[in-house]
Amino acid sequence: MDAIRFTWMFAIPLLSSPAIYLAGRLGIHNPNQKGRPNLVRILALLAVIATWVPYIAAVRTFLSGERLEFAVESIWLRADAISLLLALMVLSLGTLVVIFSWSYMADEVGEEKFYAMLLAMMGLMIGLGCASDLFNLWVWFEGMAVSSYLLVAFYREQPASLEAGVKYLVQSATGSVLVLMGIALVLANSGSLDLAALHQNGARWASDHRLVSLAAAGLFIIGFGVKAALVPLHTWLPDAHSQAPSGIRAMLSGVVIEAGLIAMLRALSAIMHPLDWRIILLSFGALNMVFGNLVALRQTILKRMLAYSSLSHIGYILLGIGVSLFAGGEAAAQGAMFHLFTHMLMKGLAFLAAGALIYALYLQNGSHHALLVSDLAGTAQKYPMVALSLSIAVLGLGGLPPLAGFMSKWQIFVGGFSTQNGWIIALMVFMALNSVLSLGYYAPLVNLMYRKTPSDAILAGKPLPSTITLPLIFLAMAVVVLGLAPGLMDWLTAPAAKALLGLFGN
Amino acid sequence: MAGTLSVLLIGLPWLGALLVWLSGDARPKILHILAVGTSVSAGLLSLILLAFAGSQPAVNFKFGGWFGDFTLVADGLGATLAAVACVVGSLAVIYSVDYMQGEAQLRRYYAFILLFIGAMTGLVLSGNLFFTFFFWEITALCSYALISYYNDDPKAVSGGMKALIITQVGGVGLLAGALAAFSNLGSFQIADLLKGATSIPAGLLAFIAYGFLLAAAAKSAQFPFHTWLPDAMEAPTPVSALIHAATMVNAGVYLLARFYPAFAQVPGWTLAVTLVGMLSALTAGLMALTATDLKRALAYSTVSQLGYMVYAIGVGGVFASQFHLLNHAVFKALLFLSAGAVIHSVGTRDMRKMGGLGSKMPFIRNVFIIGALALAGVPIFNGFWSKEFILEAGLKQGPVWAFGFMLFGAGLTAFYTIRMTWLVFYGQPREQLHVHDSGLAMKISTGLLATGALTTWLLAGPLSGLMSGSLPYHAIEPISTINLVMDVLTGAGTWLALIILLVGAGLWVVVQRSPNPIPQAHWFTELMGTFHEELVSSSFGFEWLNQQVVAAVKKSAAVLQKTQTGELNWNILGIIIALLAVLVMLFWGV
Amino acid sequence: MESYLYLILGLAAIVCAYRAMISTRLLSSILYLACVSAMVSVILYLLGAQQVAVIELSVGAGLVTVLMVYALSVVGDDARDLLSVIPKPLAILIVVLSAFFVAIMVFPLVEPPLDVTSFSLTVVLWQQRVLDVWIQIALIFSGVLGVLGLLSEREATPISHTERFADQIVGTSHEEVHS
Amino acid sequence: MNISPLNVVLLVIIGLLAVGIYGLLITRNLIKIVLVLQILVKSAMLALVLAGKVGNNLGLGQSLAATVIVADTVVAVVGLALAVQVRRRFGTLDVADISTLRG
Repeated sequence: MDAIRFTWMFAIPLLSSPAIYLAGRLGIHNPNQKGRPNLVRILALLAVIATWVPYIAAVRTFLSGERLEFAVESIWLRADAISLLLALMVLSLGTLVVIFSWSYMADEVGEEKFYAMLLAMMGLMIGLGCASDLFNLWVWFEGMAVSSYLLVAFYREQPASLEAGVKYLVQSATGSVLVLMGIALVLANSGSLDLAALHQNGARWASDHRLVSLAAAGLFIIGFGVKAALVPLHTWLPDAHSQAPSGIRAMLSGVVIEAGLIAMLRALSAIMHPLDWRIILLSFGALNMVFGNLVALRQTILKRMLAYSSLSHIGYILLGIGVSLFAGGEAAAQGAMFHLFTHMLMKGLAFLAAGALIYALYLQNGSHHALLVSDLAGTAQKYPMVALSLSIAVLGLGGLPPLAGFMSKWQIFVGGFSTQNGWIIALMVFMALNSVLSLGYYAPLVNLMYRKTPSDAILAGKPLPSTITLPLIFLAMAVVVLGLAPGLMDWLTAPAAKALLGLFGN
Repeated sequence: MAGTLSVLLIGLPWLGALLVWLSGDARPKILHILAVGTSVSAGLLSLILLAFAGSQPAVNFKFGGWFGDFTLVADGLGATLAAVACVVGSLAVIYSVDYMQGEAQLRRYYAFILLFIGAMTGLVLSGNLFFTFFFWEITALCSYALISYYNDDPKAVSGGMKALIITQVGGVGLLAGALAAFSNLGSFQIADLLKGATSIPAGLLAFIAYGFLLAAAAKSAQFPFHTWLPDAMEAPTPVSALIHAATMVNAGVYLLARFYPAFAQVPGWTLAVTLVGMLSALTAGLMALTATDLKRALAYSTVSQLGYMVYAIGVGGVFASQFHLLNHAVFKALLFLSAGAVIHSVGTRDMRKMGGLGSKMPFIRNVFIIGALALAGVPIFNGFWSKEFILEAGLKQGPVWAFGFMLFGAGLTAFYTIRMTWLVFYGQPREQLHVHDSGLAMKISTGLLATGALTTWLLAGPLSGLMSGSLPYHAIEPISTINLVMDVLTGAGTWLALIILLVGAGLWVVVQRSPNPIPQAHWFTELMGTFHEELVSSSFGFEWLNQQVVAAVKKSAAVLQKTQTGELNWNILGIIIALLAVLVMLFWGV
Repeated sequence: MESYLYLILGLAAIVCAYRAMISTRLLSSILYLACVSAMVSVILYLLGAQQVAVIELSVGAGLVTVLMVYALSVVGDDARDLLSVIPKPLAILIVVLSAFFVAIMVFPLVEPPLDVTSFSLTVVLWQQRVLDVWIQIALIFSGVLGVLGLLSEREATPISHTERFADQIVGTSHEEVHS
Repeated sequence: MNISPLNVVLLVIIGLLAVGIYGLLITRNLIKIVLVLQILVKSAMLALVLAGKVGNNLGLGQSLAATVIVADTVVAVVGLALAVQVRRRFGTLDVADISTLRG
C-alpha cells in the first residue's frame, strides 16, 4: 500500500469539517430548509462513514505486517497498534455520536458548527495517535483542545456551560504550557524531537542530564495529565462532562481523556525509563479510583455521577499500565488497552442513554434542566430500550459479568497478580474493593429505572426518535458481545499491548 | 453426552431468560409457560446428567486470552449441586405460577430466576476458576435483582444493596485467590489447583485458602457476614426458597468442599472453617429463637444449618456436608415454600399475628410439619440422618468443645422449630385474618418437596458412590445407605443429640404451657424480648459494624466532595500542587 | 556584560508581568502585558531569533493587545479590587516551592559547543516542519469557529436563564455606577 | 557569581513562569486570567527559543516558538470570546462569582 494512504484516516474528517461548516452556512439562506433533510447532517454522516474506508485499509495493511509510516519532510507520522486502537475508538464512538445527534441537535442554533467541530476533533484525535514527533504531538493535542472548547461551551446561552468552558479552557491551557516547558527541556538537552530517536538515545542523555529529564517528565505528566484527568488535575472534568451536549459528553469521556493519556504515554516513553515513574503512575491510579468512586457516591445529577466514574476508570487503566511497566506484564498492558476500549463503549453508552433521557424529558419540553438521578424512577415503563441500555452500561462499568467491563478488569487483575509482588497485589485487591464500592452507586440506578411508579419527569417525557435509540442498541450489543467473547478484540489489543511495552523498551 | 447435557443445563435456562425478556409483560401466561417449560426440562436433564457424572471435563472449549479454557466438569459434587439447583429451581418456578399471579413486571422476575438457575449450574459445573468467578458474580447480580424485586419498597432496595455489597466483598476473596493460584500455576483449571496445591509456596497457598474462606463465608452468610441473609427476605418467597435457602447460599459450602483437599494442610485453615461454622450455627440459632418474622426465622435457621455444613467441612466430613446440603436444600425449600403459601394467604409475615392456621390450611400445615421435623433432626426425616452424620464426623475428627457447641445448637434448632410451627399453625388465632387455601401449583411443588424430605436420605449410598468415584482428590469413602444408618444409630453422638433435642422440645412445652406465652408478659418472652432487642436485632453487633463501615465511607465521600470547590483558582492550585508533588517524588527518586 | 543585559531585560519583563497581574485596572494590565511582550521580543532578538522576535512584537505586543482592548471595550473595565480566593501566603509558598524545584532540576544549562550550521526559520518552518503548519490551519479554523460559535448573536435570548441572572446584571451595573 | 548569559535567560523564564502561575492562583478577573495565560505562553516560547539555541538548532526553536505564538493567540481569542459571553450572561467577570458547579 502506498504509505501515505493511512493519513486519510484523519485527513477526511479534517477536510470535511470546513465543508460541513460552509454547507451549513449556505443552507441557512435557503428558505426551504424546513422540509428538506439537513445537508449538514448528511455530510457529517458521509464523512465519518468515508473515514472508515482508509481505517479498514490501514488495519488490513497493519495486520499484514507492513509498517504504517509516512514522513512529511522531517516529521514522521507512524500508525502503530495504539494509534489504530485510538482511531477505532474515535471512529466508532464518533459515528454513533453523529447518528445520535441527528435528532438531538436538530433544533440547536449553530448545528453546522457542532458537526464541523466534532469532525475536526475526531480528525485531530486520530492524528494525535499517529504523531511521532514531540512537538507535533503537542500541536495535535492543542488542536484537539481548541476544537473541544466550543463543544463544551456549546450551549452558550446556559451560564453553567460557559462556566464549564472557562474552567476547561484555562486548565487545559495551563497544562499545555507545562507541556511546552517539558518540550523545551527535551529539545535543549537532546537537540531532537523525534520520539523514536529520543527513545533510542534516551538512556544516554537521560543519564547525562538525569534531573532535567526528570523535570521534563514531571511537566509532561502534569501537562498531559490535565487532559487525562489525573486526580488533583481533574477538576474541570465533572463540570465539562455535565454541561456539554450529550454526544460530546460521550466523546469527552470515552475518547478525549484517553487521548490525553495516550499522548502522555508517548511523550514519556521518549525520555525516561519506566522505573522512574511507575510509582507515580500507580499512585495516580489509586487516587483516581478512590476519589472518583467516593465522590460519585454522593452525586444527585446523573451526568456528574458518570463523570466521576470516568475518573475511577482512568484509575483502573492507569493501574493496568503501571503494573505492566512494573513487571513488563503483557496481561496488564493488554488489560489496560482492552479497558480503554470497553470503557469507551460503556461510558459512551451511559452518556448517550442519559442524553436520550435528557432529550425526551427536558430538551423536547424546551428545558435545559439537569437530569437528576431521581428522575430515572420508572424509566423502564416508558423507555424500555433506554433503561435496558443504561442498565447494561452501568452494570458493565461496575464490572459485573457477562458484560465487557468485567472482562477487561479481569485482564488487569491477571496482570497485577502475575507480578507476585505484595504491594501490587494489595493494590489489585484495593482496586477490586473499589469496583465493589462503585456498585454502590451503579446498582441503585438500575433499580430505580425498573421501579413501578414513574417520576413526574418520566410521565411528561416525549417519545424518542429511532436515530437516538439506534446507537444505544448498537453499543449495548457490543458491551454484551464483548462480555461473552472478549477474544474478539485480541487482534488489536494484543499488538497495542506489545506496542505499549515496546514504547518503553521493555 | 455429559458435555451436551452440561451445556444445555446452562444454556436452556438462559435461553428461557432471553425469551422471557423478549416476550414482554403484556401476556403473563406466555411467561409462565416459558419459565416452567425451560426450568422443568432443565430439571429433568439435570437428573439425567447424574448418570453420566465423571471426573473428566465434559466440555473443553478454548476461550483464549487471559481466561483459560472453558471447561465444565460434571463430577459428583458438581452434578449433584446442579441437580439441586435445577430441580429446586423448577419447583420454585412452578410454585411461582400461583404465587406471582398478577404481579407487574413478571418478566423481570422470571428472567432473573432463569438466569440464576443457569448461572448456578455453571458455577458448580465449571472446571475453570475464572468461570467459577464469572458465574459466581452473575448469581450475586441475580440475587440482588430479585431481592430488590419489589423496588418501590425501600426495605427491599436496601436489603438488595446489602446482599450485593457483602457478597461482592467476599467475591474479592475468590478473585484474589483464583488469581494468586493462576500466578503460580499458570492455569485456571480447578483440577490443576487441586493437583498442584503441594507445589505452591505455603504463604501463597494460605492466601488462596483464606481468600476462598472469605468468599465462602460471605456467600453462605456465615459469621461474620451473616447480616445480609435476613434482610434478603424482602424478596418474593420462591426466590428466598430457591436462592437464599436451597442454592446460592450453598455456593460457599460448595467452594470449601471443592477445595478442601488443597487447603486441608494450610495451618489453621480447618480450625478457622470449623470456628466459622460453629459460630454461625450458634448465633443464628439464637437469633432464630426470638425472631417474630416467619421468613426471617427461616433465614436464621438457614444460616445455622449452613453453619453445620461448614463445620462438617472443617472437621473433614466433606461427604457429610454435601449430604446435609442436599437434604437441607429439600427441606428448607419446602419450609420456605409452605411458609410462602401461608404468607400469601394471610398477607403478613409476623408470626405473632398468626396462630391456629392449621385447621384452615391442612395441606400446607402437614407439609410444613414434615419440613420442620426434618429441620429439627427428628429420626426418619432426611435432616436427621445428615445432621447426625455431621455430628459423628465432628465427634470423631473435630475438637470436642466444638462438638459440644454443635450439640447445643441441635437443641436450639429443635426449640425454635417447634416454636415456629406452634405459633403459625396451632393455638388460638390471635388476629382475624382472612385465610384461603393455596393453589394447585403450590401444592404440587410443596408436595413433591415433602416427599423429598421423607426420602432423600435413601440416596446417601448412591451419592457417596458417585462422589468417591468422580472426585479423585477428596478421598471420599463410599458408604452404603444401610451402613450409614447403622453408623448413625450406633454412634454416641446421635443419642446425645436426641437427648438434647428432647430437652429443647421439652423446654418449649414448659414455656408454652404457661397461661399466655405470646406475646404478653411472661418471664420467658420478656427475657427473650430483651435479648432480642439488645443483641439479636443487631446480629450480635455486626449490624452496627456494617453501619459504621457505611458511615465511614459516606463521611469520607463528603469530605472529598468538598475539595471540588468549583472555583477556578482552587482548581489551578490542584494542578500546581500535583506538579510540585510529582517533581518532589521524581527528585528524590521515589 | 551580556548577562547583565539579559538580567535587566528579564527583570523588567518580570516586573511588568507582576504589575500586569496585580494592577486593578484592566487597561493598565493590558499595557503592562504589551511591555512584557516587548521585553521578551528584545531578549529573543538578542538570542538571535530575529524573526520570532518580530512575530512576537507584532502578534504578542500588537495583535493580542488590540484584541484585549477590544474585549475590554465590550465588557467594560471592572475596577473592583478582587481579593484572592486562595490565601496569598499559600499561593506564594506553593509557587516558590515549585519554581525552586524546577530551577534546581534544570539549572544550569549546558552551554552549546561551537555553533554548527542551523537552518533559518523559513526553511525549518515551511519545509521541515510544514506538518505543524498544516495542523495549525485546522487549529486556527477550530479557533475561528469557536469564536463565531460563542459570539454570533443570531438567536433570541432565552428567557428562563436571563431572568435568573437579570438581578445580578442589574446589581453589577449599580456597582459600576458607584465606582 | 558568574552565570552565563543563557542561564540568565533560563532564570528569567522560570521567573516569568512563577509569576504567571502565581497570577493564575490569585487572579479572579476572567480577562486577566487570559492575560496571565499569555505571560505563561511567553515564558514557554522563550524557553523553546532558548532550547533551540542551546541545542544548536535555533531555526527549529524559532519555528516552534512561532507555532506556539499562533496557537496560543487562538486560545487567547477563544478565551476572550468566552469572557465576553460570561460577562453577558453572568454580568460579572469574577470567576468566583460564576462558580455554580461544584461538589
